[in-house]
Amino acid sequence: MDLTLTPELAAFREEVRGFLAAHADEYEAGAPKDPKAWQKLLIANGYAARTIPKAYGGYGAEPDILKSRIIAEAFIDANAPRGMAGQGISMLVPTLLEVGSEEQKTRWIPPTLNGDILWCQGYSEPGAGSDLASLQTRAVEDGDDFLISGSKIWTSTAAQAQMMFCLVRTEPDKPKHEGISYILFPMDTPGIEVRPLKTMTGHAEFNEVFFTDVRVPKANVVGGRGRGWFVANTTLKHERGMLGDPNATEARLKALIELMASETVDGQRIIDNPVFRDRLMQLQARVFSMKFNGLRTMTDETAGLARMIVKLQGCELNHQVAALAIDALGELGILYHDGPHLRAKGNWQRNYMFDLGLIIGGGTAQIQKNIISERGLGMPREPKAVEA
Amino acid sequence: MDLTLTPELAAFREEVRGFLAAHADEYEAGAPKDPKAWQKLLIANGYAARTIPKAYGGYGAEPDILKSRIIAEAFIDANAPRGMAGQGISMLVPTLLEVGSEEQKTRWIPPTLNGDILWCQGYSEPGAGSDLASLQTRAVEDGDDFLISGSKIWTSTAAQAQMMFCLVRTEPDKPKHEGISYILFPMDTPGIEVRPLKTMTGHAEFNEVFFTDVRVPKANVVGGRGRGWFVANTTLKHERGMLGDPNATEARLKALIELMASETVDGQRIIDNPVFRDRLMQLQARVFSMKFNGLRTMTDETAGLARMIVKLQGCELNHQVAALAIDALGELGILYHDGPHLRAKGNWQRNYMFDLGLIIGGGTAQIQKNIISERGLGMPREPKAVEA
Amino acid sequence: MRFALSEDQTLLQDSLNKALADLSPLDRVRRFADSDACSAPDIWAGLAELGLPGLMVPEEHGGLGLGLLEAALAAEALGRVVAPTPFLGSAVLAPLALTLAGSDEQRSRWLPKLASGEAVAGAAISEPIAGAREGAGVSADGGRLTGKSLFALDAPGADLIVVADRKGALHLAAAAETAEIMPSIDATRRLGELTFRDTPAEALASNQALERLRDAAWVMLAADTLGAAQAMLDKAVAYAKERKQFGRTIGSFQAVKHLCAEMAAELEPARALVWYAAYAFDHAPDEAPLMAAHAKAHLSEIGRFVARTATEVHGGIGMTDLLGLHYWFKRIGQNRQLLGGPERVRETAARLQGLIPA
Amino acid sequence: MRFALSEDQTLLQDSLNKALADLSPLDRVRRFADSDACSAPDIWAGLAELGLPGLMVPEEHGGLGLGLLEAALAAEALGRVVAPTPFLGSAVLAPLALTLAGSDEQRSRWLPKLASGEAVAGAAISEPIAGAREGAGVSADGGRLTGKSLFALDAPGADLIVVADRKGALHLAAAAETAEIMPSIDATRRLGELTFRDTPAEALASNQALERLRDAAWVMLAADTLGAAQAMLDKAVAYAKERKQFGRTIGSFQAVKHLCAEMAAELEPARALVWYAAYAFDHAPDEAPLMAAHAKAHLSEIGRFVARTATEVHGGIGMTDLLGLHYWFKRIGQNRQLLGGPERVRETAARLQGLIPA
Repeated sequence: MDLTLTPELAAFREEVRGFLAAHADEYEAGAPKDPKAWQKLLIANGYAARTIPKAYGGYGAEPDILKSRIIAEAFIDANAPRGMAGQGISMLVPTLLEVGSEEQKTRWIPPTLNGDILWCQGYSEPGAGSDLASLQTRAVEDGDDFLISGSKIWTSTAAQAQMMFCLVRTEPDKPKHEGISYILFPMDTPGIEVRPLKTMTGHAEFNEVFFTDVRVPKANVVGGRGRGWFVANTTLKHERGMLGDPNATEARLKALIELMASETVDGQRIIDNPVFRDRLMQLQARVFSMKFNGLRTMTDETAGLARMIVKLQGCELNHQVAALAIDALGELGILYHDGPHLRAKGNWQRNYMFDLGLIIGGGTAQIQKNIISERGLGMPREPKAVEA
Repeated sequence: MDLTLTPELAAFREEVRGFLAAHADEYEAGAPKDPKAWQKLLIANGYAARTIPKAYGGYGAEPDILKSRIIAEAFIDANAPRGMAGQGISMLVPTLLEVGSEEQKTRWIPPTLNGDILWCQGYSEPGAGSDLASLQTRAVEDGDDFLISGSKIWTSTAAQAQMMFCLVRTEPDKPKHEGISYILFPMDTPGIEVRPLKTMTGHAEFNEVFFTDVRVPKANVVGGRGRGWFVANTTLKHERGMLGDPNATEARLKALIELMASETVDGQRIIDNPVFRDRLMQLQARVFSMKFNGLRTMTDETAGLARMIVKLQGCELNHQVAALAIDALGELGILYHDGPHLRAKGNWQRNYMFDLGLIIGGGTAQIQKNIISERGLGMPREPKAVEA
Repeated sequence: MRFALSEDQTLLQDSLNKALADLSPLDRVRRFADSDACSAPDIWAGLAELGLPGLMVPEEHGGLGLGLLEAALAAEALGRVVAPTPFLGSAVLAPLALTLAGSDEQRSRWLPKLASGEAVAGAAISEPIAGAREGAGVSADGGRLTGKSLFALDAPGADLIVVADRKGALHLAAAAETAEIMPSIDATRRLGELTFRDTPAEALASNQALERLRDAAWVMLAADTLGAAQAMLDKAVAYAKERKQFGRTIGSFQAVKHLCAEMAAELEPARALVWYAAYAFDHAPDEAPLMAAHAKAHLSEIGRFVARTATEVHGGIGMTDLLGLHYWFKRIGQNRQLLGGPERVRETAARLQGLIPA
Repeated sequence: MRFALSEDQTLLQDSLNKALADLSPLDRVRRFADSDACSAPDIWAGLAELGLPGLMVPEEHGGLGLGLLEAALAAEALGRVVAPTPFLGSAVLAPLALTLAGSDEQRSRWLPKLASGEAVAGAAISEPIAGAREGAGVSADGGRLTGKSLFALDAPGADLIVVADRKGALHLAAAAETAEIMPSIDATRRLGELTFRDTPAEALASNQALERLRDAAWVMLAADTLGAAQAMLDKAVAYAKERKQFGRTIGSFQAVKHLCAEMAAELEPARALVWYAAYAFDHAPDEAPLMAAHAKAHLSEIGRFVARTATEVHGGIGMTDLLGLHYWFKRIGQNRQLLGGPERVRETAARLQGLIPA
């Protein structure tokens, strides 16, 4: 345990802070005034696409978890916007770097990084759910092309994206994990229909995407035909790790404490209600636990199990923080959409519902527990059921 | 919903109260001065063995749930001891009445009812646990007798009992549920060894019983050879229902409220601590729920599911009541055994542990949930696993 | 002595469930929820045919003259289909207020109209029960009301409003100066923000009527949650029996089965509590306030558990608008907070037993 | 910057675990638990060889001069095998009290003896931290102590006792007038009921030393629970992999797997919290009190969950004395209540952040 910064790291932190101060007029309330310009500025200074080779439009630095953390903290402190995220940058780019052809890398990574191409992800299907590998969207050979038919669900940004990276079944006769390919295509290819998917929050955070004989060149397969399951799995891990970000949880708890200290019922501050305060303290202990667990997963090579539980515990904790906010607000906690009495734009209710979605999505709590018990604790897999 | 008493029932209640008042000098602090005499008095007046035919030593009344309840309440109010319980009276007698031969009934029921014979139960085995039907204790034919070898566990009162009713495997080649017989034998038969089984409470509430070539006449089988599984199951249901008795829970909650109202920390009453008080109210709502659920199961024919959840919820609730008592007592809550500061003879800690045992015993919480989902909600059984 | 519904009560329950299945199917709920309407005239008319608006109105005023237990069964049936209709304010609280504290003239004037469904009544009683937020609260002076009342039940569009002032006294007002809909998570029932400015109102005799209204409302909210939660469990079980994953119906996975078993294990005893709380309101007034408080608080807690768990059993699809499951989720969430969240209600439960020093 | 144990710390942890497996196997624990002994001289001697009694004693007084993080690792290792030995009072609190508030003479007199294990020290600090029960509490007057202190740690049989009086000032007493063992659920560590009657004692300089003792003790109790709970999880997993029911190892049932996953999911982040709380005690004094409080309260809660759940995974056998699982269950239960249950400790956590008006 050594949580003090080396002089080199301390200097680096000053550098980041200096950058943010110098460019403070280019962002406002956590958002860049010109998103693409901001993105380019960040890449040029190593605060976005930091470890991606210069040849592909990145900054080309060595990976360094501590510097990444220093950057993250400095941006939070300054309420400065990070670089663009999105599934193209956080999931497709790492995949291409690992298994893409040279041509794929040079063609797709630079415009993705600088924000010229927005991607969406075509993994889940209505019939598959937790059993992702049973996906049915078919890619049938037709000369040098595939003709893709089927549908995808839970596709965020499908309406805005120019491109999709997608899992399709190219070899229907192989075992289910071995017949899948990972393929790229433009969203304006004929035969694609996008339908918004409204969730319980009242917003269409997702879409369904339908394919009818969508023609895509075979050359667009990434990582080899029939290898799609393994290609996708390398990046799914990244996604699951992101879903319990303790920094975000800590920020929400801070907002909750402020809420409870400022709101009153019959003139009594909510924070002075011992029952709510006790729950707040229980959650605070959990927030600290997840924060330190997060630090540990970054720097402790013995922290395998600690990494595996992040999604399960982090999403649950976010949901519980939102639940306490709603409860503490009393009747005001049910307000939503708009109106003069709404607090925080209704975000507590929205998070309460959306976070429940995250508990379910990206591997349900039940699937997470299977993974923890099998891979983390070495317990036996569910025996194969006798076919009825 | 009609919770008022009919005039007939009101008169019956007066009768019971009158009886208890008239015999108040025959019991003290909830215990009879002469247990056997008390038992005989109760049977003679219909307050024990109430619905068992006179021919077998009972009182011979028609079953009447409401009268039973009136009797129960009057005895609680007067802090008067009920009749003898024990596994002979509550499990063997109903079994014999249902499937015993006339000879078995006349021979065993009367002395069991009046307390001359104490029974113990030989069901569970160390290797079987929740999978009761996989029991291994063998009864091998030898002329008109069986020779029984094997062992049983969780046998309470084995050291005091004169007789055992026991499940043994008489047909080893049949499917596991069809090879079991239900058999009776004296505990002083040669080849029986009883070893006390100490639990986490520090007391030996149970025993292990070992059999080596214990000779028992075939005539002692009850309900037919190979029928033991079905014979035992009729009475197991009774046992599971008993394990969440809401009257007992209500009495414990009352004691907890008194504890919290009388104990102080730094001079402040525990009941004045809003956090503990809130937990108390949560439990009280559950206690009332289980109480009314209990009333419902007795008089509402649509209450099948309501009956099925009693063991799961009742045992958990008892455990939670004890947990709150321990927490409310603070450091005093860890005291045990004896000493000047011990509260309620250590019963809160003892119940906390013993009730956890009841959550596990008599069908673990996991088994209960299987039953509720399959029989109560009609969900599919676990598919048979492929043998490895 | 029998702890079970009578034949009449079972009949009422069945006929309500059957009628509501027709009156308030999911697409009707959706249409209401997506609109700005204050009520659904077709549903209201259908319920009026069954006598629901007059369930608790004495027979001499054209109602059915039934008790709170029957009203609880109705609330459960409404919650079961998340019926977009006034009920608690108009069919329970206003008739109760008039019966308990109205003059003969006031009763004769209003009860028949309420019973027939011709008039709808709202109830603005939040502040003295759940506590005042945002400086809300109504003051009465010489037959006139001034101030704000939030979270008024069935109030937008109502013809009559029962108002509790800051001191807990009750008044009848024909209308507020302004009545705005307060947009909330549950789009199946409208809450009102009422402003009074020297608004004329008639006083109701005040013999602790507000406490009775509170108890009745708490039981009704609990019953509504019971119905909605039971529906969510039923949907979860049905979905789990049908949906396949990994080559099996998901209902054969122990994890899914146990979630369903836990929901059932929570709901069954809660049903008995709600029944008894309603019964006590009608027949055991000494016990009624405590039982109402426990029913409200306990159903709030297990309602939340069931709402969340049933959604989880549905997986991703449960989160979307496709099955409309969220209408039930949100209705339960709103019942939890209305007229006091469970923490506040439990404080009342403790106070009612003398466990909090005065 | 690294959030992980150093090589030295890992080494310490490994060597302690290895030594304790030999020194404190289950049958040795059982023998101690069944006896009236105040300590197990063989275990104490073995620990002394490793330097454990002097872990926190400065090197100039013959100790190892290590910090609270190393002590937390030791506590975790002791909890893991429910070691029947003094530790918290003698190896942590007394050395800390002397280092923080003792005179040079007091340190020279006692620290070497404590470091070598020649002397054992107890700590009687319950009343000002956990609140006074049964009228307990000690008053100091002119170098003499009078009163009672309950739940004194490592106190029965000790050669030296650090006493906190009612006002929170610390004293050194050679012995109490009487020191009775308080029989408690956990038979692996002895608690004392101490009576002082004009008992001579030396004052320790009082610069908020009691608060530091409290923080250290809270972290140690959390670490002990962490070790014991981790051991219970390990045992549950091992048992579930071995035990067969219904023709399968029970560890292949989803219900059992999920119980184990839930335990692991609770314990992993809790481990990071305990480490950080100990680190903060050594290096970030501003954060230390809050982190200590959270570690104590949170480990109390999840410790209870793990103790219960691991027992359930074992089924009936877990309830018996046969596997001795209950020693872990009870150790965790006792740690929960010692020096304040989680509810009380969370109040302190809130107060430390200014969330409770003074």
